[in-house]
Amino acid sequence: MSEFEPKVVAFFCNWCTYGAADLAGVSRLDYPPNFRVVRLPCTGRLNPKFIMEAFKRGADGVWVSGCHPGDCHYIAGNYYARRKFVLLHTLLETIGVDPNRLRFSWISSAEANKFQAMARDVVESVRACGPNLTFRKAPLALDLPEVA
Amino acid sequence: MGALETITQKIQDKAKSLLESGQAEVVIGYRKGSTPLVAAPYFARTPSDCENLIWSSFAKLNLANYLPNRTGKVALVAKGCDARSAVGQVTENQIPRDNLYLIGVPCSGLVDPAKVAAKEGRPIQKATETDETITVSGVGFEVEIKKAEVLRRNCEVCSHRSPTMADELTGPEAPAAKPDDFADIKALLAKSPSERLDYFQDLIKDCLRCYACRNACPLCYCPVCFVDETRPQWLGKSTDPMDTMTFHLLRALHCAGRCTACGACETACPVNIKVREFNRVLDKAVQENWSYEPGLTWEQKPPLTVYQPNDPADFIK
Amino acid sequence: MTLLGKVISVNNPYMPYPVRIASVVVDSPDKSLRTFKFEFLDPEDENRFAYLPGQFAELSVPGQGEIPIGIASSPTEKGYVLFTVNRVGQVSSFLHNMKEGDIMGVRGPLGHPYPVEALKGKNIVIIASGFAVTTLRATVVWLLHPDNRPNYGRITFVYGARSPGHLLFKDDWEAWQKRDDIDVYVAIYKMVPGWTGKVGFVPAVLQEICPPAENTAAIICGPPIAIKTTQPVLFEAGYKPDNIIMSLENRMKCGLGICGRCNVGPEYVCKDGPVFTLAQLNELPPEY
Amino acid sequence: MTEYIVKEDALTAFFQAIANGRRLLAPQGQGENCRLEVATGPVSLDYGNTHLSPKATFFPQTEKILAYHKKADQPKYNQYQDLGDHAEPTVIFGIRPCDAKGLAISNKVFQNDRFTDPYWKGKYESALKIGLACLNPSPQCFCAAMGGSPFGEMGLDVLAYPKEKGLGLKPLTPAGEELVKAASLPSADLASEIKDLEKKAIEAQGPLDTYQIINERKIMELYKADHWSATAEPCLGCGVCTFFCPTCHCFDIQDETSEAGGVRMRNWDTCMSPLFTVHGSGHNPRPSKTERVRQRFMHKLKYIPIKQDGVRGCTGCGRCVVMCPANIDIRTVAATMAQASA
Repeated sequence: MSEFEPKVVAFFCNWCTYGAADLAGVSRLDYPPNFRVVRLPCTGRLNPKFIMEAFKRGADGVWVSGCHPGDCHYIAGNYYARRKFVLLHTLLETIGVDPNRLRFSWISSAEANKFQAMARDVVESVRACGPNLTFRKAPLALDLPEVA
Repeated sequence: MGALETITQKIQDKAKSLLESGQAEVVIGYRKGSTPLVAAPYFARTPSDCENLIWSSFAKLNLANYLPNRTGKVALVAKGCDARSAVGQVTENQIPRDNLYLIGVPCSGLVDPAKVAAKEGRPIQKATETDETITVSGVGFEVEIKKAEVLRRNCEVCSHRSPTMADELTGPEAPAAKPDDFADIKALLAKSPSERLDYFQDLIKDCLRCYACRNACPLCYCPVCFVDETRPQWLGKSTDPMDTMTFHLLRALHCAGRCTACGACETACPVNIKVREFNRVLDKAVQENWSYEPGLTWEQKPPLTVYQPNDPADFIK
Repeated sequence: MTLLGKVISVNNPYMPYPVRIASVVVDSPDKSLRTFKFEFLDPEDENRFAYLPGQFAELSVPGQGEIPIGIASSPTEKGYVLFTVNRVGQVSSFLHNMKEGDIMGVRGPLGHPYPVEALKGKNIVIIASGFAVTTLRATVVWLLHPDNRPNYGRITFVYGARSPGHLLFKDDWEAWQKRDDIDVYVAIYKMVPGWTGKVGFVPAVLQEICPPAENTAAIICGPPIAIKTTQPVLFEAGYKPDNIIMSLENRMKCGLGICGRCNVGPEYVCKDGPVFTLAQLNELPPEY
Repeated sequence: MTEYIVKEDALTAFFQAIANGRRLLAPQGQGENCRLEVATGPVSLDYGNTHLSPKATFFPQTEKILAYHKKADQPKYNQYQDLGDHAEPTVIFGIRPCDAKGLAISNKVFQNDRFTDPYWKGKYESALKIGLACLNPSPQCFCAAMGGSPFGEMGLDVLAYPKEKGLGLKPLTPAGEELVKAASLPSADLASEIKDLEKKAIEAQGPLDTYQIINERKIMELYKADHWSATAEPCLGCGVCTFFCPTCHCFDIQDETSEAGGVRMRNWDTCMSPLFTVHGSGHNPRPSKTERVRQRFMHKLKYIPIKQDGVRGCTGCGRCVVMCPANIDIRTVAATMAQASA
């Protein structure tokens, strides 16, 4: 049996973490390929339903990353987002979602090294959690006659 | 005359004078229900309608639910939590302050019919009440029950039983109850994540996804609710447990920092799910992080519409 | 494996007939209309899918859902069925991106056809607005078939659309214009250079040419506003409500008179309609 | 047909005999929690009514009906295949007469003049239904006013009633007769006792006689009446009434997909939701709750009677009366419909 490779859905702000990922790439800083990036104009755009949708569809982890407080391209988007994250984080943790499956971070477009370290850390924490079997929509049983 | 009758009388008098003077086109209050242990929403439009208005400890819906999208001047019979919801709707621009008159009712807690049914067991044909007790009767029995023993969960703990911003109070301030200390949520947090997940999954296992909790909620006035969105469709329409969980989580998040613990959602739930459990997790977080309680002044801003540069968020790396 | 009970292989009205998209034609300049030609994978299914003009079917796109669409072909045209689909929602948008050769489903026929049997011996005036022409195109093709044409009196076809590009089935009505057993009036709403036909909204055109009401039935299909504005013209010409025949549309799912959303009063548009006379509709709530 | 008696000590044997290897559904649990479920514990004989109506047994809230393979190398790729009716031989004991009538009304919709719904038919027709008559109607009960009876027989194979801690049984159909005979029970003539008990139970419900007037009034007269916006004003639009109603049968059909393929399922739906009728164009024939509330009551009290020979679409089970968070009481609405002017 092959080793479990976690799938992480990453929501990155266009103006910082997305740039950091780029910079890490051009700087040849290698990081694990386990996440699929959804680019947001700002972490303020993150609707909690995106995160639920990711988990529902079987993501093993979710990573949200944006600009450092004070550095928002739209002045205050990440301040508002931060309050949302507090609630989201509290709610999911309280109802029993392993906190290691959900990561929030601030990474500026210059912090390629932080990005690399964070990416490795996110993937390893999610890997330690194992596959997400309980907080997802069960795969659809077709109940059709077996494929010949 | 007991406090209940006095309040009823004052509501009727005030409603009549508001309608007669044109200060309100409609008074939204309660009438006697058609079944025991129920007081139903009632819309009084003429002075003679006002004699149907009552106050009762069965008045469990939150009438602020009827305010959004309403035009014209309206008076609302509101207990503490309802009044705070109405204030919230004014601050969220759902109704102009000038169109709203709050007839505030000091509330001493409402009765939970499920608790009464559990206590009594036999089918109840009739229920009457005094200030401290209710009397339920059926075929061959009549039992008196102390209200204090059958209060709704959210009424046992209540931070503002008397409306804070009422235009008029129909009685003396109600004696304070102890505020919610979230002891059970804290106890829950001591358990393992998988035990907690089991707890919350079990909590909603009977959910029919009828959305009565949403529809009874005065905070839920979105023109199109996320459960009804189709492109993309965020929620499947089947009774899949994860879809159901998603609904409850997102509903709670939408209400965070705005919920006044009125309990209308739990009252409306036909399968007795403690849906407020999700809200309470967030109520606790809102209070701990931003020391915020909704609906206390006309000016305050909901916590998710403001920020402080130094807001706590240690978990963000 | 779960317990399945009986598998319903025969006469399951929920089961679409598998079809292959034989061709897709873009019908309007804004590409919002496409006409799909389907061939049944099992030729026997074509016989099972026995229909008459005015009936509809559920186009069943795997994974997307179903949409009820009027059948634009006539049963006298063998080997295929035609549907013109307006791009509106999830299913129709997906369908618009499907290609020749793709496999999907067609479920039906559903609803009642235009009462072609009861109209025998009568004159018929057919009034179409916009892309609602589809089932009326089917009706005209059916009526003009040599087996059927002798059973009817004078046939008039009035059809209007926004612009020449929005007029569907051009080959058909151009051919009909050359015949002497049908009067064809095709109009656009606003003059454009090069147009030689009539100009004006359908009610105005109808007013000009409306055949006498005696022994004549009118079949109208179009958007609500066109239906509404056409009726006074017919009344003026002496048509009675039970000789004005219309086809309704409502949101539908099952198409079988069960799932409940297309009710207009006690009637299900899917099962009891979609064809109603104005006399019937006058007794029903206007919930369509 | 004669009637039969089950003595208290013979109850267990009776339930075994009627099940006879089939699935036995019977009331389990007490009070508000009473449900019609696979009988694993003692069968309750003394309960008001089950919390939910028994319709889910024949018409589950979510039911997969068709499925298809999505990958081109799989058999019948992109072609829907049937998933079966999920029917199994079943004996149901303890349906209240109001609910059995509700099922019979739904049955005429699922098996209408043009189409037969095979998923309903399979389950409905593979179940033998033993009703349990009501001796003491609950406060919300009004079956008699709706043309039914606490001892109503519509839609049942056998009618049972509590008798000296045991049961009295009245077979109503040949299948019911056969079922009861298999239990080899002592027979008795219970006709007059049933008549007396029925009379008593009906009297306990109190009078309600506005429904004849509704039958006599025309659709548009009732429809255009001026009370509907006031009637609907307290409505929250939640649809609890429809979920609990034994005759509400509306559903939505949805496809859900995975990597390998997709499933077509049907789910309960409710006419109280604005989405229920909205067209693709955005036009909604029933745009506000006034139209939707009117639709529900007109459907129950006028439209279904027109389609089903005067049988009313409300069976008087009272669930909506109790469950409606805003206390919109169909008894009051019916009275208003009978009186209101256009």
